[in-house]
Formats: sequence, structure tokens, C-alpha cells
Amino acid sequence: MNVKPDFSKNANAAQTAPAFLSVWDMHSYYGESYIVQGISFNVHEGEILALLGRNGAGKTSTLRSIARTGSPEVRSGEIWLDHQPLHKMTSHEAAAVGLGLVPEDRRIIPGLTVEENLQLAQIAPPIGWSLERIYDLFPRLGERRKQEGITLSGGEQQMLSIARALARDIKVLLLDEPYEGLAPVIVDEIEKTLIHIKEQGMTTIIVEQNAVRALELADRAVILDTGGIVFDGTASEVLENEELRSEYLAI
Amino acid sequence: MDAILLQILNGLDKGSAYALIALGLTLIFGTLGVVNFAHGALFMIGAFCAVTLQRILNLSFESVDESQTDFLGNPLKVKTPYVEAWFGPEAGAVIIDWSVPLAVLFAIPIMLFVGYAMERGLIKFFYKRPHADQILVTFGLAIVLQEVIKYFFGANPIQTPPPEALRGSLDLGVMVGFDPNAIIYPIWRLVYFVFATVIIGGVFAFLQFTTFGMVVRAGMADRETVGLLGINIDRRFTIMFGIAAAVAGLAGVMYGPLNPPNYHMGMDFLVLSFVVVVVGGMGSLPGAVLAGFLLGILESFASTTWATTTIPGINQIIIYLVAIIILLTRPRGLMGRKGVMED
Amino acid sequence: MGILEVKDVGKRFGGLQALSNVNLSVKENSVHAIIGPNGAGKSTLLNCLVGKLIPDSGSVMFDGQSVLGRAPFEINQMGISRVFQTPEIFGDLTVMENMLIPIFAMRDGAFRMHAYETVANEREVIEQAEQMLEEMNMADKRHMHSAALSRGDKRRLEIGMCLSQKPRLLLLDEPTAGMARADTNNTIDLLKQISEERDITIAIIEHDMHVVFSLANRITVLAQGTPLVEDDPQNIRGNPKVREAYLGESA
Amino acid sequence: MLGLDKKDTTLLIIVALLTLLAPFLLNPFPSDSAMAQFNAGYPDLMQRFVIFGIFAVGFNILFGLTGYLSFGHAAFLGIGSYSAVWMFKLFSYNVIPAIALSVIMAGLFSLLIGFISLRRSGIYFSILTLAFAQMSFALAYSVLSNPKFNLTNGETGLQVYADDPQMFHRDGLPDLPHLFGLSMRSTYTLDMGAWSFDFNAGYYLCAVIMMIVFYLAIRIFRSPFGMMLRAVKSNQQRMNYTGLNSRPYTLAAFVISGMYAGLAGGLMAAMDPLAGAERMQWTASGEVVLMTILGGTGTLIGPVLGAGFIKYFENIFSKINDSVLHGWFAFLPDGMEDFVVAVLHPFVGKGWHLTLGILFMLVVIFLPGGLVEGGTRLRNWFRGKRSGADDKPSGKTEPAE
Amino acid sequence: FTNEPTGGTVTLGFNVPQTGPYADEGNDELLAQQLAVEHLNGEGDGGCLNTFTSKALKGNGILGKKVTFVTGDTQTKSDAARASAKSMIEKDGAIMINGGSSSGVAVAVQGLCQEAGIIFMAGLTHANDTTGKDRKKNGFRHFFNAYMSGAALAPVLAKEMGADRRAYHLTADYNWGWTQEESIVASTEALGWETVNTVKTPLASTDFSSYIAPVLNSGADVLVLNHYGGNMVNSLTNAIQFGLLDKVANGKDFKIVVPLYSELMAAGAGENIKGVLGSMNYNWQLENEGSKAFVKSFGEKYGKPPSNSAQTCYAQVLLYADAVERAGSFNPCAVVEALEGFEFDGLGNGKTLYRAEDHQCFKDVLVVRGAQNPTNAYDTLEIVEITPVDQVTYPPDHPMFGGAEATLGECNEGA
Ligand SMILES: Nc1ncnc2c1ncn2[C@@H]1O[C@H](COP(=O)(O)OP(=O)(O)OP(=O)(O)O)[C@@H](O)[C@H]1O
Ligand SMILES: Nc1ncnc2c1ncn2[C@@H]1O[C@H](COP(=O)(O)OP(=O)(O)OP(=O)(O)O)[C@@H](O)[C@H]1O
Ligand SMILES: [Mg+2]
Ligand SMILES: [Mg+2]
Repeated sequence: MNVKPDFSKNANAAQTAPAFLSVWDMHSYYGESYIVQGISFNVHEGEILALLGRNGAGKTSTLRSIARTGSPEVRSGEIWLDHQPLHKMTSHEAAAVGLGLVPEDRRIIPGLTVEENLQLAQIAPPIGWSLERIYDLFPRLGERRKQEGITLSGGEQQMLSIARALARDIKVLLLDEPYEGLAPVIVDEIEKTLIHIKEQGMTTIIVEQNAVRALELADRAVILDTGGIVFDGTASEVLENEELRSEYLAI
Repeated sequence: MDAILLQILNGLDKGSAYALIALGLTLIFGTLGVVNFAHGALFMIGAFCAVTLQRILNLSFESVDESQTDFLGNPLKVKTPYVEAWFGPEAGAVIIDWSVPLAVLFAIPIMLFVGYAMERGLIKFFYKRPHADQILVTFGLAIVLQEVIKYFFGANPIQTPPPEALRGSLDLGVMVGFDPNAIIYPIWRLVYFVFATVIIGGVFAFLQFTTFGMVVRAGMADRETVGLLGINIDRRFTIMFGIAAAVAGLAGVMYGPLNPPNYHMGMDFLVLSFVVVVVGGMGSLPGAVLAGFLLGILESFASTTWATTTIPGINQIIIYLVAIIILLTRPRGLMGRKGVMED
Repeated sequence: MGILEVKDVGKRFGGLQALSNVNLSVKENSVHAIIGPNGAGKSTLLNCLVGKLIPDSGSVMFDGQSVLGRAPFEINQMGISRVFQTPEIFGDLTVMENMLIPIFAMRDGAFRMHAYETVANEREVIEQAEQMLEEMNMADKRHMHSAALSRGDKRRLEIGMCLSQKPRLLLLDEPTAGMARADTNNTIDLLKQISEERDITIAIIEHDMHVVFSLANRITVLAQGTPLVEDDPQNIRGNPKVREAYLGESA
Repeated sequence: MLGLDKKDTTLLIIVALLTLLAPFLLNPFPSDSAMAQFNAGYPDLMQRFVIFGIFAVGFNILFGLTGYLSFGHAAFLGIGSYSAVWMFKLFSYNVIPAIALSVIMAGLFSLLIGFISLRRSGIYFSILTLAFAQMSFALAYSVLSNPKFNLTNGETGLQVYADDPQMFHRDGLPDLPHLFGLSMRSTYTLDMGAWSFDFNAGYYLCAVIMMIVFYLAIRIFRSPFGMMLRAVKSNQQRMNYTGLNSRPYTLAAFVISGMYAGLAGGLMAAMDPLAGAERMQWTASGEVVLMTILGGTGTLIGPVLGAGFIKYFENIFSKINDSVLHGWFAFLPDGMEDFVVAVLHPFVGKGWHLTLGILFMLVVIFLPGGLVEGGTRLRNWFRGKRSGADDKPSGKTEPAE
Repeated sequence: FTNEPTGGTVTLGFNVPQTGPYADEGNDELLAQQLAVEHLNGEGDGGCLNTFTSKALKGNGILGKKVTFVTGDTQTKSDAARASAKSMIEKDGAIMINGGSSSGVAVAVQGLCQEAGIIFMAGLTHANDTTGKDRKKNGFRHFFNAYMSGAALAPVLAKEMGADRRAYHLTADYNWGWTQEESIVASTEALGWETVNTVKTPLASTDFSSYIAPVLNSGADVLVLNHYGGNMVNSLTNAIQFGLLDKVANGKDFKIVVPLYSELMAAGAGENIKGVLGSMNYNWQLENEGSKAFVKSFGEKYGKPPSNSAQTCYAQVLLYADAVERAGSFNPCAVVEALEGFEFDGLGNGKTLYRAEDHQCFKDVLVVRGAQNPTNAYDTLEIVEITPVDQVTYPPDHPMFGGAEATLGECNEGA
């Protein structure tokens, strides 16, 4: 399906690297459990990619592999972001290159206030949105800035988690179920924000159980099943493909 | 009145030692979450830095003095330290005399290196391991460090006296209007107290007025997420460990003149320093310092004749008794943070 | 008189009045949904019901008895089970063992010293657990360490654990968040089925309106710590106040 | 068998064989050979192996299952010993009542200390138990041994004196701990050529008791109670919201492990009628922690291995002195011999601590699951079954064994 | 009897602290014991075999059997010491156990050897109980005891400090400390001294400042440190820090007394011991024949003079061997008989008696003082007075030694 792109340093990037973020034949393991079983896909600059699939399909594992968290461990394969070999980096190096992950379990740091959670994101360059801009988007966080982050309500935590990613100047945003636990009004808000930052050139991968919602937002979609890719195409193709929808997305 | 003041003063210097050791320990244990049974050994190594420097300064060449004999009746070999030969007898003697304060400078790079090596070479691999494994490996390390020191320096204590000018005691009581001899206080203990205050203040300032402390705390709570935010947490942990080792080491260097160093002095302080840190509350620097001073002063009071006759044996159990009472009335010690090492 | 009667409950966190004058009555064998914006106090209210928090004022009666001042395990023994917003399971134990524990708790009460029996001999308990796993579609994962489950699976497991206790009142805090569509539908069916077949009353917090409207007989909308309206589902959907505060356009 | 599944039965049989045949297994070298220094099959050390094995197995019921790390279990060991010696002093040298009292007293004390300490968890719990144990130690060492009120006889240790009442002591019974007349010291020595094997009554008493309590430990591990204890370790919050009161579970585990410790203490006194205060010191509590971790926390057999490991070093390595070394390497040319001895010298005899410290580190670095893990790896290696990439994606399914 | 030697060798067990704070002390003991074995086997220069008044030993081992030894680590803990002794008895077939550096250990191991039917010769143990209420038929002590320290020190103290002194005691809070305090208090009060206060310090203390601080203000003018080892080094260092020796109290110069000295403690305390009085069992500077022979032999082999515990352990090995030779048997009961009431000289302490009633050695006791101007590292203590044996002798039923009830019991020859 895919052709392995050539990312060698001196090659002419515009011609040889069709994609901004490229995953090539990635295999990841949790200990001895073989989870991500050789997947490849490309994301182009400024594009929103929806990564879909059932529970346990390996979506989170894929995102975490790209973000170089170390668990799951990527045993082989290549990941390139804007000509940088992510597969050779640790998570903080990958973050420095411009990767931002909003993890599925939010990962608000205990013991730190809301504001400290945000400041933490701005310690290592490159710095992104200012705190004012963040509080403008999420007034709720502004009101709660001195509260300990983990005592926030579930939805507030989700906002903080997204805000924390935006506080850094990132090139690719990896969203793992960003709408989970959010009130419908807020979901609308965030969706608008995503479209807004997309217009400013942000590249995004979104994992979402509400497939319809994700597909309406996304340009393209990749569907995973038991660690492998079963579909890679445009979002509208999925919406039109009855079989895919019922088989993998139950919609 | 004077008796009370006296015991408060005594408690202060005991407390300074506890607070300094606990300060270093809480950086590793309360902040990095590593149960470091080798912390006492770091304290001990600090003290032996002073011993080593003293030995270095006393390195001597031998000449035979026919007029005297040694214990087997052979002519006596007289030793003259090189420093005395190089800088003249007087200057040389002064340098040797000031070996403990000089050892502070000598110990800083050594302790930073020891901390660095320990963290990079060993502890690094244990952040994610269960506390039990950390206990085993650091306990093993502590034994090894101890035995190495014992191999080179023996088991007997070795005097590291303070400089001549700082020996002896002051009659503080007279200064505030008590009878002579009511409150005497050794000069070096005052020095130790001031030194402890400076170090504690320095560490506080560093962690309070920079984001370093926050980042390390965050890193301990959730390494992965901090990494995802582009922060190289490993490096900061290493620095933290180095600082902690240096604090422990300096506490040891300066402690030598109070009580001569021996190879097991670290183990003697180990349990106590854990108690101090936990009573202070996990993850709280001020807590550790407060608990250090509190327990030091209470221990001093408990050792008065009045206390021991009222409750026999109180001086032996006071620290543990207070620890139990505090931990039962305050769930996380004096100022502990929620969720740190509670499971 | 409902099985659960909440009267004038108030709860403060420092400067924040998280709940004030909450009155709520849940009828026996009904499914009562509590919805509302993020941070409205929904989870806080549940915490007050299960003994995790003690309200500053007001009373909470379950089946004519006050639950206030009781320890969580006592409240559970009265017949209230709760599913948490972030899955709370026994991560070090296998899926099967996770399922056995609540059944033991139901059979033997808060404490019993079974030190000389063997788990493997408890045929009856094991059967019940197996059956529940079947129902939750998790039988094939029974030997997995539950920490290694994907998040949707964890959530299903937790629901199963609560159901296996045959509680009289089941409290669900966003049970389907992060669950794949297909499983969400299954869960809806399961909940429907048990609420009809067994004597179970369900109080559910959910942001997924699909779930809410398929299940609930009655809905309370909470906003800023106080009930905004309580009504039947169809009326809520049309309520302009609710639309503005919570549902947004997408409802 | 005995209500155990096949795997556990095998384990139990292995343990039984190992303990019963220990006099042979631990004395593999002819008694006049140079390697005889490594023989451990003499009564005192064999007794220590099983006694500390009992102590560690009990400790593991608390620590391995619930995760509550007590740093004060030596206090119960000490209380067990003191109770037993008092039994000897007041009534008779028969070990049965003495051991029974040890277990009961340790149980009572652990009930009290556990009840208080278990109000806290994590490190706060550890420090509470440590504080209690250190207080007991301080009291036993000096306060309770003052001439007016001598309960413990201080640093020397509580002993039986000729003028003690010993109300049920009759002439004809041994003047040493005995089991209805069978002295714990009586040893039958079997000489087979160059080999010699000691069969000691005390050891076999300990061994039988150890098999019983080991069996009990297996039952506890496999019982619903054991599962609840693991649930405590895993998620106490969930447990409470599932209608279980975690406190009595942890307290029960604490008391059971305290009683194991008391049993070990009583047996120690039964083998050698003296109870020293150092048995209660934090280093002694630390030792059982180390034994458990070293062997493999939460495994059944691990603590026993860990106990054996540490006691072996303490008793065998500390006795290797330079003249023993010279004996071993006498076959080397003189220069070489001195060199080898000089190299080994820091690690044996008075340097046995160094070796132990290094081994602690090596084990924990290379065998994260303790010695048991080493055993598992060896077994896999022998079977040639290297776990490969063909494993299906599944988590660990093996419950703690 | 237990462990009867059958082959051509006989095994002795040397049980000394090899780890823990007394490791150096133990090491010294071990060196001395090895030297003794050499001399027994006719190797080396023969040491005290040449000066010993009993001529039974011929340098051909014991009863013609070559002497070998095993070593063990007491860790200065009763439990560990007993374990180590048991392994020597059960595994290595040791026929006698020698050494140790604390009274608790000595009493514990002595009890064990009594039960096992082995001869025990204690090392450094100074508490009265070892040959007092805990005396055993199979156990012997060459070292002196707290009572003797008091009796020897008192006259010297009176001479140097006068009879009108007020003493403040700091005492390690365990058995040895108490007996020493009791002995010193009794003998100084007999001089006319007054005891202002006796304060118990926990054994685990490392810093004594809070005990030292009130001393000056208490009206005392003498501080008695009933501490040993690390305790003593630290308490003395603290006392010097507080400047006690520079002070004047009750119109007199303040003084410190350390009733029990050892060379290693003196080395550890460094300059702080200058002028401080104490007592010792033996000192290498003694000028008698036995001492000279021993110091020469030890010094040439190890490059340093022997400590007093080393001398004790050395002497005891020779004494045991000699008793076996004289008894003509290794049977412990025969050895006991040979040692009881045995009088000898030439092992370094001058004329010595092994008293039959309690197995305590009676000999002159040294009163020493920290040297003002040591010329070398070993010259830390100088002998002030050699107190004659009569002055330190007491009746076997002395109340400090268990009174009339204390008995040795029966000799046990074991299996
Ligand atoms: N820490 C872990 N150890 C072992 N296996 C794991 C671990 N985490 C996840 N897995 C397994 O990996 C597989 C993929 O999990 P992953 O979390 O990537 O799924 P997902 O697609 O994100 O599912 P969900 O929609 O439920 O979040 C699952 O089978 C899961 O059981
Ligand atoms: N321990 C606490 N300390 C301070 N504030 C708290 C605490 N717990 C909750 N809050 C605040 O109380 C408010 C109500 O929280 P709650 O968790 O009940 O909201 P919720 O209705 O469940 O929201 P969501 O739908 O987002 O989960 C929130 O604003 C939250 O920040
Ligand atoms: Mg996921
Ligand atoms: Mg909520």
C-alpha cells in the first residue's frame, strides 16, 4: 500500500518525503506481548487524521509508540517527523522536535496546581500558547488556576490536558480521545479550536470512539484492528463504506 | 531557666545534624521517591573526605632520629609533613590545622561526583522498580561503601579536630547574665549550627526560587508525562541526586570534629534520618528540617536527669515515641504531601 | 418516596461551593440520569452518596436509612455499588480474580477469614463470575492481568464487578466513556436488561446523550452545584435552559 | 493432595524432601577436604536455615501479599524468644508449652502494634512499626533489665539459671530444652567414609514445624483470604467500595505474620535457651526484609531461599580466614598462592559483609524477581524454552507462586 | 567428652568481633591468637614459652598434637557470637573457645560452652558478672574486672586529686556500665568522695553533648566516664569540646576519669586523652620479662605493639595449652582442675593466680594516663602506677559478684 519514503538527510525533502509525519513498519511490544504489528501510514502537513478502531485495537499503543514513551517498546520500524528520525529519540527529544500528546488518561500531575501544570509545559522550549490565550479558550481553567490539578472535575482535567499540549509550540498534535467526559457544549468548543489551529497549519492525529464526529472533522482516516491497519483512506470513504462502518466502527 | 536554655542549645546542634542529614535524604527519598539506604554511607563518606584530606596534608617524608627509639628499641623514624617542608613549618602547620574547613571545599567535587556516579550507575535503573528492590540495592551499596572505608581506614574512630582557633567553648550564659559555667557551648557546635542554617537556606532558595523543584516533583509524580512535555527529567534527577549527596557529605565533613568519624557512623544515623524525614512528612523539605530540630531538642530534653527520673528510659525511646504520636495524630507527618509513598 | 432521598445537600471545597441545596429523589427500579456541564458537581454528589466525601449539610437516605457517617464498605454492604469515572480495578490481579472479589464481598460480608479454604474450590462463586464475564463479553480475557487491559475493557470490567454484586442501587459515573460504539450499545442493552429484569435502581452520570436518552426514565440537570431542572427525557431535550448550559447545538 | 493443586503439591514435596534430607544435601564435601569449609550441614546452621525460613515465610504473608512493609517484625521474634525462655525458667524445659506461649504472646503483641500501626499506610506504616520495634529493643536492652525488675537480662540475654523455679522440671529430664525427654541437642552422627552427616533432634523438630507452617502459607496464598490480601495491595480504594473492610484483612495478615515471627523466636530459644535483645533491633527486622526481597517477594519459596542465603554467608563466609585460604591454594606456586590469597582476602572472613553487599546488588540488578527468578531462568534455560516473539499478546497469567 | 581430638591435630576456636565497631579490637585479638598457635607449634621465636614459669609446654603442639584453629565473627552480639561458637563446636570440632570483646558476649558464650562441655576463655570482658553471678565451671577470665579498676584507681585518684572531690558519672546503660559505675562509686566514696549524680546514657548514643552540658553546673569537679569503645571516644571528645578540662570548679581544676582504657580507644580519642586517668589489664610498656618477650615477638611479626586484649587472648591460649599438658588430657574437667588455683608468671602481667572459686585471674592492675607528649603513635598511654594484686583482691562471695549464691556449678565434659 505504502512505499517506504526516503528520508536520508541530503535528499531533496520536497520530492522524496511525501509526508510530514511518517510511520513505517512499526512493531511494538509490552514486554513479550506483541501489540502493534507492523503498521505504516503517512500524515501530511496541516492534515487531521482520524485513527479509529475497537477497544484494544492498539490505537493508544500506536500514539504512545510515536511519542516514544518507551511503553510499548518499539522494537523495529521507523518514524519520521519533518525529516527528523523520531525512532531514534527519547520522549523528551521527540517533544522538543514538536510532538505533543494528549494522553487518554489525561495525566494531570498530582501535587501541582492547574497553573503549575501549564507552566511545566513551558519549561522546555519551544513555548507555544501563552497562559492568557489558554485561559481565554478555557475560562474554567483560569478560574481554577490555583486549585490542585487532580481535584478538577473529569471534564476540567481533560481541558487542562489539551491546554497543556497547546502550551508548547508543537508541529503535530496527538489526541487520544480528547472529547471523553466533556459536556457536549465543550466538545463543540474544542472542535472549533481544532479547526482553528488546523487552519494555522497544525497537523493532528485524533483517536476517538465517536467515529462520526471524528470523521466529520478529519481529512483522512486509518482504521486499526488487533494491531494492524485494515483501512487507510479519506474520511468520506469510511462514511460511505457500509461494511467498514458496521464491521469496525459499529455505526 | 538556664537548664532549659542549655538543652535547647544542645538540641539545636543535634537538630542541625539531624536536619542536614534529613534534608539530603528527603531530596532523594521524599522527592525522588528512592528509598536510599545508602544515604548514611554518603554522610560517612563526607566525613572520610575530611579524614583523607587530613592524611594527604600529613603526607610526610621520614628521617631517622638517632636520639630517640621506637617501641622495639630501634632508632625512631621522624616524619615531617610535605606541606611543612614546602610552606615552612608555621604556614604548613596552619594548613594542617585548618584541614576540616578545607575539606569542605575538597568534599564538594568528590560528593557531587559520588552522587553522580551513584545515580547514573545504579539508581537510575531503579526509579521504576518497587521500593523493596531499592532497599535491597541501596542497602547492598551501603554495606559495600562501608566495608571499603573499613578496609582502608580501619574500624576505629579517627579524630578530625577543628582548627585550634575554633576549639574550646564559649560561656554564653555569662553573656546573657547567668552565672559563669551555667551555659557553656563549644565553638564548633555554633559553627556547625551556622553552617547547617546556611546550607538549608541555600537548598531552600534553590528549590523555592527556581522551577527546578517543581519539575523534579512533577517528574517524580509522573516521569512519563513530564518527558512528553519535552523535559529531560533524567538530567534533573541526576542533579538532584548530586545535590543531595553533597549536602549529606558536607554534613559529614563538618560533623567530624564533633564526634570522630568511623566507618559505621552512617548506619548509626540511617534509621534516625528516615524517622526524621517521615515525621517531617514525605516530600516536604521544611517538614524534614522542622522534624530534625524538633526531635533534636526533644531528645536533649529527654536526657535531662529530671526527665529520666520521671520516666525511666525516656531518653532511649523519646524519638520513637514522638514519632508514633505525631504519625498517629497527623496522618502525613508534620507537613507531608498527599500521595507520596503512601502505598 | 424514592429508594434514594437526597435532601438539601451542600459541599464546599475551600472557596468553592461545589454543591448547594441539592435535592434528589430516585425512584426504585428507575434509571435516573444526572447530567450537567463539566464541574457542575455530579461526581461530587456521587462521592457524597458512597462515603468518599461527607457533605457539609443535608441528609442522604437510602431505603429509609441514612448513609452519612458510614464507611464506604458499609454503604456498599447496604446495597450501593459504584463505577468510577477513571476505572478503579485491582490492577495486579487477573480479570477473573477481579470478578471474584465482589462476589465474595456480597456473599460473606465485609470481612471473613477464609484463610484455609481454596479459591479453586469455590465452585459457586466461580460460576457466577464466569457468567458475569460472559455477559460482559470478557470471558476470553479472564486470565489477563487487568492492568494490561485496554481502557475500554477496564471500564467494562468495572461495570461487571459492580453488577455481579447485584446491588440495589448502581451508581455509574460515565460508564461508557472511552468505550467503543459497539460495546457502548452492548452496555446500554445490558443495563436496560438488568434494570428491567432485576430489582436494580440505576443512577447514571453521562455526557453521551445517546446513552442518556436510551436509558433514562428521569433526568436531573445539575449546574453550578444546584439542580437546574428535573424532568422526563423528552422534556429535557427541548428545554432551552439545558440546551444553552449544556447540550449545545449538537443535541 | 491436602487440598493443594498439582503445582503446589510438587512444591510442598520438594520443600519436604529438601528439609528432610538437608543433613545430606548441606554436607556434600568430605569432612577432611579443603572444601569442607563450605559444608553447612551442622545442627546449628541447619536450625537457623529453617527458623529464619519460617520467619521470612510469615513476613512474606504480610509484605508479599498486602505490600505493607513492616520494619519491626523482629520485635515479635524477640517477644517469642523471651516468652519461651520465661517458660523454661518458670515451668519446664519442655519445648511445646514454650513454643505455644511464644506464638500466643507474639500474636497478642502484633495485634496491639498492628492495630495502631495499620491506621497508616505506606512509608508511614513502616516507620510506625520501626518505632515500636526500636522502643521494644531499647526497653529490653536496658530499662526492663534493671536489677529490680529484670524481665530481659539486658545485653547478656535472658538465660535459665540453676536457681530458677522450673516447677515441672523433674530429675532425669535433660537440663536443656527437650521434647518430652528428647533433648534438642541430641545428635546422631552418621559416618560414611570421608563424609559425616549430623541428624539432630532439634533440627528435625524445626523442620517438621516448618513444613507445617509452609503448608499453611500455601493454603493462605491460595485462599480467598490470600486473594483479598493481594487486592489490598492492588487497590484499597476499590476494595472498600466493593464492600470489604480492608482493615481486618491487613490486621489478620499482620497478626499471622507476627505469630510466624513469634514461632521462629520460640524455636530459636528452644534450640538454644537464650533470648538476646539484639533479636529485636532494627537490623534484625531489616534482615528479614532483605531475606524476603532477596528470595523473591510474594513467592512462596523465595523467602526460605533468601533466609538460607543470608545465614549461609553469615556463618560460613565469616569463618574463612587467611589460613583457610592458604590451605585451599597450597597447590599453587608460592608467589601465585600469596597473590590469590591477597586478592580473596578482602572478601572473606572479616570481609564477609562486603561479599554479601555485592551479592545483594548483583541479585537485585540481574534478577529483579529475586533468587526465585534466577531459578525460573535456569529452568527455562535447561528446558531450552526461550520465550520468543511467537507469544500471543497476553498479559502475565501466572499468579504469584 | 565433646570433640575429643582424634587425629594428629587439635582445633581451637577463636571467636572475636570481625565486623562492627570492635572489628579492630577483634583483629588484634586474632593476631595474638595466631601468634600463640605459632609458638605452641614451635614456630617463630617462641615468645612467652621462654618466660612462662610453667615448663610443661614444649613447642610441639599440645600433647604432641599440632594446634590448628578456626575463626568466627561475634559481631559483638550475643546471638551471633553463640551461633559462631556453635558452628566451631559442631562443625569444626573446636575443643576450646577463646576471645571476644564485650561482657554480654562473654557471658552468653560462656553459658553455651558450659552446656556444650567446652572450655571457654573470655577475651576482653570487664563486667563483674562474668566471674560474678554468671560464673561457670567451664569458663575462665584472664582479664581484670570493674571492681579491680575501682580498687586500683581509688588510691591514685586520692593522691592526684585529693580526698575531697565531687564526682559526676556518665554510664553506658547496660550491664557492664552499671557494674563499673557501682564499683567506682563504691571505691571513690570509700575515699571520701561525694557522688553528685549518676546518669545513664543509651548505648546507641553517638553524641553526648546533652549529657555533658549540665556537668559543670552541677557542682561536680570530676567527670567519670563509664563508657567503652565508641561511646567513650565520643563522650570524651565531647567533654573536651565543652572545655571541661580548662575549667575550675569548687576551686579545683576539673578532672576526667576513664576507668577502663584500651589502646584503640586511646588512639580513637587522640589528643583528648592527654592527662586523663584510667586503668588497664596490661600495657606493652611493662618492663617484666614476659612482657618484653611478648612485645618483641608480636611487634616483629606485625609491626605494632600488642593491645591489652591481644595480650589477654595470647596468654589464655598458652594457659589453656599448658593446663592440658599438665593434666595430660583434653578432657575439659581435667583442664578445669589444672587451671583452678594455678599460679604462674612470665606471661606479661607478673605473678598471677587463677582463683579456684570463681575462675578469675588475680594480678597487678595498671593505672595509666593519657600521655602528654607521645613520641609515636603507640605511645599514647603512660603507666602511672602498678597497683599490687592484694589491693584489688576481693572475697569470692563479694556482693558485687553475686554474693554467696553465685556458684560455678558442675564441670561439664559434654557428650
Ligand atoms: N501495559 C500493557 N501491558 C500489556 N498489554 C497492554 C498494556 N496496555 C495495553 N495492552 C494491550 O494492548 C492492546 C492494545 O491496547 P491499546 O490501549 O493500544 O488499545 P486502544 O485501541 O487504545 O483501546 P481503547 O479504545 O480501549 O483505549 C490491548 O489488547 C491491551 O490489552
Ligand atoms: N477536592 C477538591 N478540592 C477542590 N475543588 C474540588 C475538589 N473536588 C472537586 N472540586 C471542584 O468541584 C467542582 C465539581 O466537581 P465534580 O467532579 O463534581 O464535577 P462533575 O460534575 O463530575 O464534572 P465532570 O462532568 O467534568 O466530571 C469542580 O469545579 C471541581 O474543580
Ligand atoms: Mg486507548
Ligand atoms: Mg465527574
